Amino acid sequence: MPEPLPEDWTQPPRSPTERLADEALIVDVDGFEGPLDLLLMLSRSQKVDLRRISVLQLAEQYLVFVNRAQALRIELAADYLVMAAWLAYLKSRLLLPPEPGDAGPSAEDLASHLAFQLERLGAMREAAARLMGRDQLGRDFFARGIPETVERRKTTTYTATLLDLMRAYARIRTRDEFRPYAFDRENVFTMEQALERLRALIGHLGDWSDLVSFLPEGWDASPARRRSATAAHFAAVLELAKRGDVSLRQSETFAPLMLRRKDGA
Amino acid sequence: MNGPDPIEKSLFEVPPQAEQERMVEAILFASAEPMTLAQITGRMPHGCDPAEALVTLMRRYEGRGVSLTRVGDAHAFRTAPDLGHLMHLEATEHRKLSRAAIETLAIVAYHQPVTRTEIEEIRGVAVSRGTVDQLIELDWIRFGRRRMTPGRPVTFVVTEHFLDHFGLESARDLPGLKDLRAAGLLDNRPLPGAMTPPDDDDGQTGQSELFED
Amino acid sequence: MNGPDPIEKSLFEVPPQAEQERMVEAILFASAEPMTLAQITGRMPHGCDPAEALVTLMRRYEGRGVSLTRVGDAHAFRTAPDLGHLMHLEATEHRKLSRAAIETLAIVAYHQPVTRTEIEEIRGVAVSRGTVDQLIELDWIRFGRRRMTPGRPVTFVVTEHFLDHFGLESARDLPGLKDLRAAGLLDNRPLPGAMTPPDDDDGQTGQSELFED
Repeated sequence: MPEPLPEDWTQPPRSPTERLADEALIVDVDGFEGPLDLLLMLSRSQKVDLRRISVLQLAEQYLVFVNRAQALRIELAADYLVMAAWLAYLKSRLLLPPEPGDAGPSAEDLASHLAFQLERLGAMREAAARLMGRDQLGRDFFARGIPETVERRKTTTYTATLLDLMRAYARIRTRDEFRPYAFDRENVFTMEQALERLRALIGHLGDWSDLVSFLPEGWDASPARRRSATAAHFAAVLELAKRGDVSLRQSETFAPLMLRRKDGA
Repeated sequence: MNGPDPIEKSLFEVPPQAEQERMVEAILFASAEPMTLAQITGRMPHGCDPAEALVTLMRRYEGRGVSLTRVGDAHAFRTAPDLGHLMHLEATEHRKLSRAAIETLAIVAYHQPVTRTEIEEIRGVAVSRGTVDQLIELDWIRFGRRRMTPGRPVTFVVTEHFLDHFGLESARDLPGLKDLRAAGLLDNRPLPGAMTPPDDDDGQTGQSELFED
Repeated sequence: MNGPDPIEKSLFEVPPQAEQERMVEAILFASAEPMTLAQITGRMPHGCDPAEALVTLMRRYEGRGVSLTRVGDAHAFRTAPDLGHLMHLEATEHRKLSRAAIETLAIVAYHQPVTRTEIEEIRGVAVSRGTVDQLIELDWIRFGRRRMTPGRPVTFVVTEHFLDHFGLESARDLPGLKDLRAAGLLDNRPLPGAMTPPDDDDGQTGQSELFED
């Protein structure tokens, strides 16, 4: 696309000084930060306010520059060439009357946008210079040289209650009991014991009686003992019922379990 | 260890204003970094309100060799700029910034929040990763919110440290900002006919709108 | 950067006393070290004598939040001594003891004097140094007498502070295994295949029962 550069950039005869300036430019090509930067530099030569710049003339200047660079076999980055192609297009649009039915932005709009871009870049560049010219921390004004560090004293208080402690211990001991299931005989009522007791008791049994009433004395104080005795007696009455010694009755789930001696047993 | 004392005392009485001023003075003097009101309050006994103390303190240091300056939402003691020449031994050697970095910094400051594409549009050249990295490393720019446009590009804004470094109270105090805005040079003017999506921001005000009056 | 001006000017006139005071103030503020009179003089324009400025400056800061103090034969700004408490942040954080720590503590309490090996035997896992250190630091356990067995291992016992903290008169008052079981604390053995044991949230009843008898 950049290859067939328009032919109308034919240079007028140039004075030696102009030629020198051109060459200086070309030698400097690495110093430019892109085509816009180059255009901004070229626009300065028009010595007018950027708002009143002749974009047509600027386009010509740019194309001349690019051409000379190419003539000198200076390699230009692609975006310089893209800009050249675009400026060539813009230039032809600016020179030719608009074709009827031409859609899109007018050549003037494009030109004024380019002027805007240049003005904006120039403005930013000045702003940057003004910014860097300001008093700077560590160069013109200074922070406290011996900052006093704030000591962060973090006190961590660990909390634990007696209950935590006991639970922890219980946890460990419970783990132990998984291994040799060492029974705490004192608090366990076995089914065999319950069977023995019940066998002796059912002889005297008349009407339906609640299983709970058969629990031995001293086994309903602590929940653990109570649970153990209840379970043992429950298992025992099931065994007795199986043998046909007692009848069982329960009106609904969780209702008291009633038993009585089976007739003829 | 006079730890619990001030706290317990504060349950009963808030220190008088003059005392609060001394406290703010000590706290700010001790810090090399600007401190926000919240940070100062956090260091003071319960019930203190350093806002008033800051005002009186600022007045007290007016014209002194050290002055109390505002940096964004924060405050810091800094030596008076006119005495900088006395401190040349403290001056830190600044890495010379490239032209690209300086211009990019200025564009971020004046156009923030600004996307990388916008920076490139303004400069007319690609912004190298190194340039942005360098400015971020200097803690002069940081990522702002994403733009609510297709692709949700990230934006860049300047930091409080940037303000501190260049002695600015806020980004509104950037030199020439008003004029630039008035001249329309901070507008995001798309290339005529270009397919730039309308910049319907999520209500983020750029520098060009900062001075809505 | 008005570098050369003041120096050249100083060849002709010495800054007035008030100005010298400002200079000393800024120099001392920015310096990373306390500065001697000679060092300060070296920083100031020719012909200045900061000795007097130091005196007036010192007086100016009297009773303020910072004071100009002598450090050896040098001078530096320092936080006023009575405001030193502002220079640290006290934060108290309440944390629950780790499971390892509370279990180790429980074993020491129930089995004291107990060696580390014994603790490990009972817990079934190694006891980390950190755990023991933490308990020692909390002043809940301490070293007891060495066991007169091969290797003479140290033992651990609980401290007075421990008894105090847990409201016990002596370690013997710790509820026994029987009481624990009676309180239901040993009941929630995980059934094979069951998930974690139900977190006995009837803890309150458990505890009250414990102290009943």
